[in-house]
Amino acid sequence: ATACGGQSGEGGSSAGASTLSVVNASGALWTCNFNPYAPASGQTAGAVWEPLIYVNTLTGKEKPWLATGYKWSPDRKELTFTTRSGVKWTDGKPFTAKDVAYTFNAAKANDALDSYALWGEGVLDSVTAVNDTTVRFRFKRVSTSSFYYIAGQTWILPEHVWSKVKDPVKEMMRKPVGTGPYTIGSCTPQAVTYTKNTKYWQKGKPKVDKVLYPAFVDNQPANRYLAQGKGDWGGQFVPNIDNYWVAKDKAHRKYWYPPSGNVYIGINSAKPYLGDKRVRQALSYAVDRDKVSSDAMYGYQPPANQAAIPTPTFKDWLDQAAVSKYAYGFDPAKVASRLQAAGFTKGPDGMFKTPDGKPFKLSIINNGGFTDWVAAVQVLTASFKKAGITVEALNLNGNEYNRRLSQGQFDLAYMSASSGPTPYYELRDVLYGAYAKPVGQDTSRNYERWKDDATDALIRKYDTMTDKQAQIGVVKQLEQVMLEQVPVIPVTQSVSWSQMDSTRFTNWPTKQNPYANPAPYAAPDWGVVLLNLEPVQK
Amino acid sequence: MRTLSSSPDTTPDPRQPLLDITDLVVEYGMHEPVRAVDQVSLRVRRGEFVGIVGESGCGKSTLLYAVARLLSPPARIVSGQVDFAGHQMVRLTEDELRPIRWRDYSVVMQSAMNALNPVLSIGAQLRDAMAAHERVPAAQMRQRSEEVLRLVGIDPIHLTSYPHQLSGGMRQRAMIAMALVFRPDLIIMDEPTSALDVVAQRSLMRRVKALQEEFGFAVVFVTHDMSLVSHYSDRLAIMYAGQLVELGPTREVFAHARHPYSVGLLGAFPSLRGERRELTGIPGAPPDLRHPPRGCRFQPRCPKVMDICREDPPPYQVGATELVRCHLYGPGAPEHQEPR
Amino acid sequence: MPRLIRRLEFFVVTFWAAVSINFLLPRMMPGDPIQQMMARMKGQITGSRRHSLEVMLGLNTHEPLWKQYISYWGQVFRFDFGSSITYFPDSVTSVISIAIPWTLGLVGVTTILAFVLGTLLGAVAAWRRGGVLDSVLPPVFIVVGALPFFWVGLLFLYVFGVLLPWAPIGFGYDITAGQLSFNWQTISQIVSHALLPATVIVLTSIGGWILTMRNTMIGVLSEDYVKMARAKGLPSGRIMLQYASRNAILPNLTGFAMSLGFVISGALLVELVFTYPGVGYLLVQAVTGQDYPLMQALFLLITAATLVSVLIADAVTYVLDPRTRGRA
Amino acid sequence: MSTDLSHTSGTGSTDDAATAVEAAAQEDDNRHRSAIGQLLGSIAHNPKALTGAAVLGMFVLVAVFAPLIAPYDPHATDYGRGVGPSGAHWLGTTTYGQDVFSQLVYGTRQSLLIAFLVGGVATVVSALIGVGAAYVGNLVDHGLSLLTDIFLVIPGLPLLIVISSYIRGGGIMVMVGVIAVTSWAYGARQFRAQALSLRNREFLDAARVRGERTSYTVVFEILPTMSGLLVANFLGAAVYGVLAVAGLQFIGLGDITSISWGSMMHWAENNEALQAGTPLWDLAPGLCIALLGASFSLINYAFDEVSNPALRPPRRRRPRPDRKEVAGANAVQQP
Amino acid sequence: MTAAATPPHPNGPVLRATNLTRHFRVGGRLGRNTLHAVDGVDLTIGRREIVALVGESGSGKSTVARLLALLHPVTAGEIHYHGRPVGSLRGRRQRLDYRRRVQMVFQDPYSSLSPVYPVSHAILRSLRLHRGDLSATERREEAERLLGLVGLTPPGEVMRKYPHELSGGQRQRVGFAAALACRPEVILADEPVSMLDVSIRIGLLNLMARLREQEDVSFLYITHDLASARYVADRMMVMYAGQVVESGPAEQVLADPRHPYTQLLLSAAPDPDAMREESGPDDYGEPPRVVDPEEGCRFRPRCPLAIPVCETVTPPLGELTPGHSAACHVAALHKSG
Ligand SMILES: Nc1ncnc2c1ncn2[C@@H]1O[C@H](COP(=O)(O)OP(=O)(O)OP(=O)(O)O)[C@@H](O)[C@H]1O
Ligand SMILES: Nc1ncnc2c1ncn2[C@@H]1O[C@H](COP(=O)(O)OP(=O)(O)OP(=O)(O)O)[C@@H](O)[C@H]1O
Ligand SMILES: [Mg+2]
Ligand SMILES: [Mg+2]
Ligand code: NI
Repeated sequence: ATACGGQSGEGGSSAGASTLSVVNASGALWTCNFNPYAPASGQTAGAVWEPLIYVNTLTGKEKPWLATGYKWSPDRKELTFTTRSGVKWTDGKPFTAKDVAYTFNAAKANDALDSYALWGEGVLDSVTAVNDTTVRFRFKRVSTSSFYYIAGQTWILPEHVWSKVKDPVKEMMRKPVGTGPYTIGSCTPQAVTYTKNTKYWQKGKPKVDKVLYPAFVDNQPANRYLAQGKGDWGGQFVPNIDNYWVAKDKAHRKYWYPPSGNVYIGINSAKPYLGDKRVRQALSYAVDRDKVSSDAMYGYQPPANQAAIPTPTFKDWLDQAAVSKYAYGFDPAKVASRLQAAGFTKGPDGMFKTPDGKPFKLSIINNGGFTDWVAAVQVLTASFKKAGITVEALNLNGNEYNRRLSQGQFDLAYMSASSGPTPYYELRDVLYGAYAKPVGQDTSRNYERWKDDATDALIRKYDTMTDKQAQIGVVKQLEQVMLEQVPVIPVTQSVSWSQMDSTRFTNWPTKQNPYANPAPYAAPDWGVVLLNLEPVQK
Repeated sequence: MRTLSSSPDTTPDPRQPLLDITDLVVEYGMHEPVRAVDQVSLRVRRGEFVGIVGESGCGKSTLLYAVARLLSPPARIVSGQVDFAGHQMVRLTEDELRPIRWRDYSVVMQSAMNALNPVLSIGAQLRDAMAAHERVPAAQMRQRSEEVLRLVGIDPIHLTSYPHQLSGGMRQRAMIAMALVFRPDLIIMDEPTSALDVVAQRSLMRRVKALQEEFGFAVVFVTHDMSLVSHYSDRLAIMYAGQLVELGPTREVFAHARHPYSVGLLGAFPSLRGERRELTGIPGAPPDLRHPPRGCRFQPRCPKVMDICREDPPPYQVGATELVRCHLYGPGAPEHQEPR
Repeated sequence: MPRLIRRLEFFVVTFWAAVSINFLLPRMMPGDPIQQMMARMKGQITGSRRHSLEVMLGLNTHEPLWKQYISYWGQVFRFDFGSSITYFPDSVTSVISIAIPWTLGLVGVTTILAFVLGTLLGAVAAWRRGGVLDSVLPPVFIVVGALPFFWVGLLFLYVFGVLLPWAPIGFGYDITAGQLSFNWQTISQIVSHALLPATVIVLTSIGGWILTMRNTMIGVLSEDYVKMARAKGLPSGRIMLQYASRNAILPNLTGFAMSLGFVISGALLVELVFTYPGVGYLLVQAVTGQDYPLMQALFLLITAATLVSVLIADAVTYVLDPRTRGRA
Repeated sequence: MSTDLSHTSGTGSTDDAATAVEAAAQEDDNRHRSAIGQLLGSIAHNPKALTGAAVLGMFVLVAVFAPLIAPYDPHATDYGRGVGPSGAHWLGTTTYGQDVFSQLVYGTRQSLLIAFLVGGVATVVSALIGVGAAYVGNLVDHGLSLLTDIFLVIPGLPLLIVISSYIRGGGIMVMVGVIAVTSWAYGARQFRAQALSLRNREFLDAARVRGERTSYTVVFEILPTMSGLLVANFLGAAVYGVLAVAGLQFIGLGDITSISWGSMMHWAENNEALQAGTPLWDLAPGLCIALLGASFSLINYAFDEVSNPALRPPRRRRPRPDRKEVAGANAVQQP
Repeated sequence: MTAAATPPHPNGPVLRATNLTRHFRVGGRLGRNTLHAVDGVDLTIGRREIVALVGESGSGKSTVARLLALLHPVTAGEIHYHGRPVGSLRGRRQRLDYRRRVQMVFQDPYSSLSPVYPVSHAILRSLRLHRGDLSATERREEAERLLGLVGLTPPGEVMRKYPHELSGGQRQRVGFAAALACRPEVILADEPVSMLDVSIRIGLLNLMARLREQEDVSFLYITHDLASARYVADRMMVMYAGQVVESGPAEQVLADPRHPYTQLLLSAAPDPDAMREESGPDDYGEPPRVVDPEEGCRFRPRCPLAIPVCETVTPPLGELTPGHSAACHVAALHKSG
């Protein structure tokens, strides 16, 4: 590997110490504030702060972390964690269950810290440390899906430090005290270095001594940096990556973009004709998902299925038979049959007219700031046009896009949703009627305002279950809703971006060994990855 | 070192010309050049006051700047010689010129407002002239500056003044003071008074004349105001369209102008005191120097034009004390009537 | 002295206008920063987090505009612009104060360099009219001046940073070195990182100064006082400096002052292209991140800097040009 | 005038254009044409202007005949992804499968449109405000001058960025408006200064004494004398417009789905065109912007040269056929 | 032809101004200094009369002409045209009529012609505005005639030239021709010959005299050149610092100047007929104070004859001999004494 020979000696780090550089367009300079509540904190979760349980979003597998185990009460209204003993905060104080209880109760006292609305939406009732190693969560209502947020996405903070902080929101935390494998070495707005926590509770780990995490506001400089072989671990869209990056060192440079969610066309069913499921189905048949994926995304984001199940990540959850039956894919004939059934007619120019004889015209709002989305929508409108539907692309400024999206002021909207360790999280985000607000009022989920009692019942049912097979059954029923009702049209799958160079570090997560989400911006996964990496011995 | 305070170290031979201009030709531009000075020959003796008059645009300033070697492109000296106190001015390089500039001859420009650097004080401008030529202690420079300002009637307070703080007349006098910092042999003055009021004009001229008589420098003085020069100059040169058409002692020229142009010029002067009589001007307009008329340049306007005038340029004719460029006085001229 | 009063009036009114525009502009724009933030975080923030963020950023209070305006003035006088939204909870003042040295160092130095070099070259070109310099510089810099400088930046970056990796391809210093400290090594690193963007800025902006200086200088050289200086037999160096250049520079001073004031925002695109952590970079971020407080403070800073530079230029002109003094 | 910004104006080209026009024409011997005609005539003799005009003319032709020149539909994505230059695709294709050359050709339209619109709008606004201030005088002058000075001091580019990020997708007209709003001030100052200098010119008084109406005086006496400034302003604003729009589109503001040079560069940059095998996608539009900008600047500069002969490069002396030097026939005799 | 003095206003004055005053505010909006350009000037121009207005540079001569041409509003005072106050002119027609009858030749020929039009522009516009009966060709012919009249030949060619192609003197004559175009009754000629070569200057002066004889045109002839004023004018007014200090028949004023400023002026005027005359006081002609002037004679600081009363009382213009007045305490004393 000659292409990356120049980088190893850089930086004057002490002999033998291994430094890993992360190249990720984080979008802002670092503030050197490592307060985990601050929206612009450095990347701390996973490296400095840790969760109770590591939940792998790609496999759904759980791994004991700061908790060695947990137990649901039979009525699912009580959850008890056993915390790990022998774990020390980096200032030497021991970690106990009290820290866990403190962390959750702080969010109860302060709305601003309640990141997952666990208190705000009436999920949790109380959190108490039973003893030094046991902490008990009492629920107001059953919500098994909250487990992911409680165990996997809440970073446990040291009570002895945070209880002295006056306003946790405004605290500028330069030297955070955590349990994680790393502490903050140095920080400037342009780069943060993480150094190894030598007293980390997982003995012998981490093996990477130092992590350099520069701040890239934009993809281009990050790509350039990566291309020069200065980075070991990339985390953004790299155009033409095979040519641009991999080709220069095929042996070491690998990328893996596991799908974790979908990018959708939201359909505002409040608009004329769009309330008709035949029209929505027609729209879905008019989407050339393959072309969007290949032309706008270099194929990096694979085409989605109408069931909205990212594959292969969640292939167990997919009702393949149902998907095949509907056979959503670019199919002008089906578009025509569905639309004609709904009373539409085809004009002499090949474009459809509404039942009252007017041209059928829609617009699609899009965030003009996302280059890949703009490209995708360009392909989309062309594909709609081919199928006989006029769709005008509105590439709006980010704010305007967000405003229209959250207030439901659109015909179609190109949009994404947030995902979790099972497809349920995303389906709920998109379909749950409780999130739907009347047009004109803000919402941050279910933008297309799908409201269907049967769907809502399914979503609630899942939330009471802990058995995976039962859950799959519910999700398959939700898939049926997607396929038949087409509330939204999944276009491409969204992926985690990750480029990995094994010249200096090996044991990266791979398709075969998906021990964590490989994206350097995924938390806490990136910490898990760092713990698994092995420096190459020189 | 020749300064005002030191006595003259040489007694120049008064008959030896100080400045000897021979057949000087100056043109502006490359294609279709304007021949602004054409075959001008002129001698100036030490201590002499020579006036040059002529209409606006006839080449007076160009002649002066050519002599002082201050022309800048597109003007250039095409041919001719200028001998100044033994220096062949036309051939000297800038570096060779520098030492004699200002020490041996100085120049008073047409417009003092523009000729004084607006951002330097009068004192600074006097000083840098001195510093350029000799090493003088600051105190002595200051003393000399005050001295020359007093000579021209300006309060030395104004050493620290900037040009815009002085009135037009004061600026002109400051220029003259500057020209006197060394005691040059020759001062070239280009319409130093034309921007001034008649009252100020007269005072200034008187002062110049007095200084000249005191220090004995020669003055070449350009104006288009005939009456001004009539009072102060020893000899008078009249220019027309780039050429010297008549040269002679001032009184002589005023009394017996020979060249028809000079005659016309003098005839067009209403008098302030004499009897009121109707005057006639010279019809026509000065020629375009880019396309001068054939033959004599004055020929299209000349009341006494002859055939030969339309063909041949007239020679520079010789009289006892005067020179005239006119066929009327040429050797092969038809019998010409002596004017008056 | 009426002149002074007029200047004061200008400064006060301009400052007021700038503050008011700063206040109004972001408020006239629809949209909301949290969604921007959520978008930037690539879905790391779930929808349910929205409320907590609103509370955190204090965006859930809705005062009437005039009240906001008044308290905004209070902030301006206290130099307290609150917390940045992008960099919450870091204060705007601290975010900006970190960026400013980089910009001042890069853009400030290059602006001055471009002015000094350009003015010198322009003066020399005019002085040696028709010489090699004079026939080569103007046409070359007319063309160079019209080049889109982000494009030049990209090309430079590609050629000197990527093809022949002579120069670093981003950042203000060698980030692998960790914390910045004051020693020769760090300084030389900083200089080497600034070299490429600096070259681009100087190249694309020097032309303007060369051309204006050359043109004014040519005008000045035909003035009688320059001729007079020659007549006085002054050495040419002195004529060029004391007589020609000094007078020719005067009309360019205000322009220079304004460009100095714009230093802070001026090389925005260059900073962006070169990932240079200066104020311009920050501004683009503030704009795209809908970071009102940061945007406002930056705007104000830029305007104030311009005003102050103009004030200084006024003072310098006052010193250099006696004509501006004498008049009552 | 209220502030001294205007007393020390930035460039040497802010000369009183009227005198400049005079001076220009003085040089030229074309007697019987109007001053503007003469100006155009002299520009035709200026190599810089000729170069600029030729380049500009070429772009105008390309823009007008874009559909004839461009071999393909610039939007179509059917030509192979990231293909290098070939006979079929002179400049290759983009990674989206579009023909780069066709995009370049169509992109000319927007850039030229912007150049001319920005030039026009900014010049009209500048002239209106500048001349208005000077002609009406007094309080109006004071107010407008202050406004001008404020706009001069308020940073234009950042303002432009803020506004255009807000109106993203608002189309090219909005862009033109915004650029004009942020760029009129400098011109207005020049117009005002010139109009003020005209106030002291007696030909306006002469027109009044003749009995002309005010409207006639403004339109037929004042404005024509400013033709030089009008043109210079137009050209300057046009260059600024082209560069500003390109810059904004480059950083992704403005309408990046339209076919233009700026958006081409934006897409090229986002797809790492330089290093991912399609460098012409990035280089060609940049070069075109540079060429167009340079052509405007060249014309502008040449215009300066023509209207101010002092700025012209001195011609080398041509050896002339030996003209018969009139023999200095007569020696000067000692009087 | 002899420019014999014609009796002053045979049929009453054409133009009469009383207490003509014009102040300019200088020094900015807050400065509020007042420049007294013209202060209380009384003036009459009779039919077929040439009145010379002489005086120092900046003494307000041009301002007087501009006031009469209605280019500046008056600060105080009144202008009567054939007995009718011009303030009572109403509507465009009446104003246009005044414009036709009272024309002005501007002082600066470099700025008084529009650089973008051929020099015929002003003449043709004037003909178009005031002599609507003429056809386009007639207008051209008339313009050519006028240019010929002022000695610009060949007129056909001169017409097509642009101002920059003409010399200052030529431009001055174009301005003169433009003023003649509408056949005015009065021409306010502001230094119309200052840039002319001596030889051509006299031609234009002769033209003025001829116009007066043949077409009954009156002139206000503003000049610095006392000799030319004497040559052509009937009456002469001498201005100093915004005020008329002496006025009377031209010949008489020059022969017997009563005001010390007139005397100074006269003594300074160069006269080739009187070579090397070295009399008169030395005076550099420092400009008088016209910004916020104080009470008292404005010439006082330069006056060789000043007496204490000059410090405090502004001398009125008093008649010394019939038709000849001067504003001087000393002169008045002499008269009475
Ligand atoms: N830079 C130039 N380029 C071309 N022609 C010029 C230039 N300068 C002067 N001339 C011409 O040269 C001739 C002589 O000019 P010069 O300035 O010497 O006249 P002058 O007698 O000094 O006039 P004035 O009394 O107005 O000062 C004029 O016809 C003028 O048009
Ligand atoms: N528009 C104006 N604004 C301010 N001051 C003015 C204006 N016009 C004239 N002045 C002042 O009024 C005074 C008289 O000026 P005016 O032009 O009438 O003098 P003049 O006698 O014609 O002088 P000259 O002989 O130089 O033409 C001068 O001090 C002048 O500066
Ligand atoms: Mg001259
Ligand atoms: Mg006047
Ligand atoms: Ni002002």
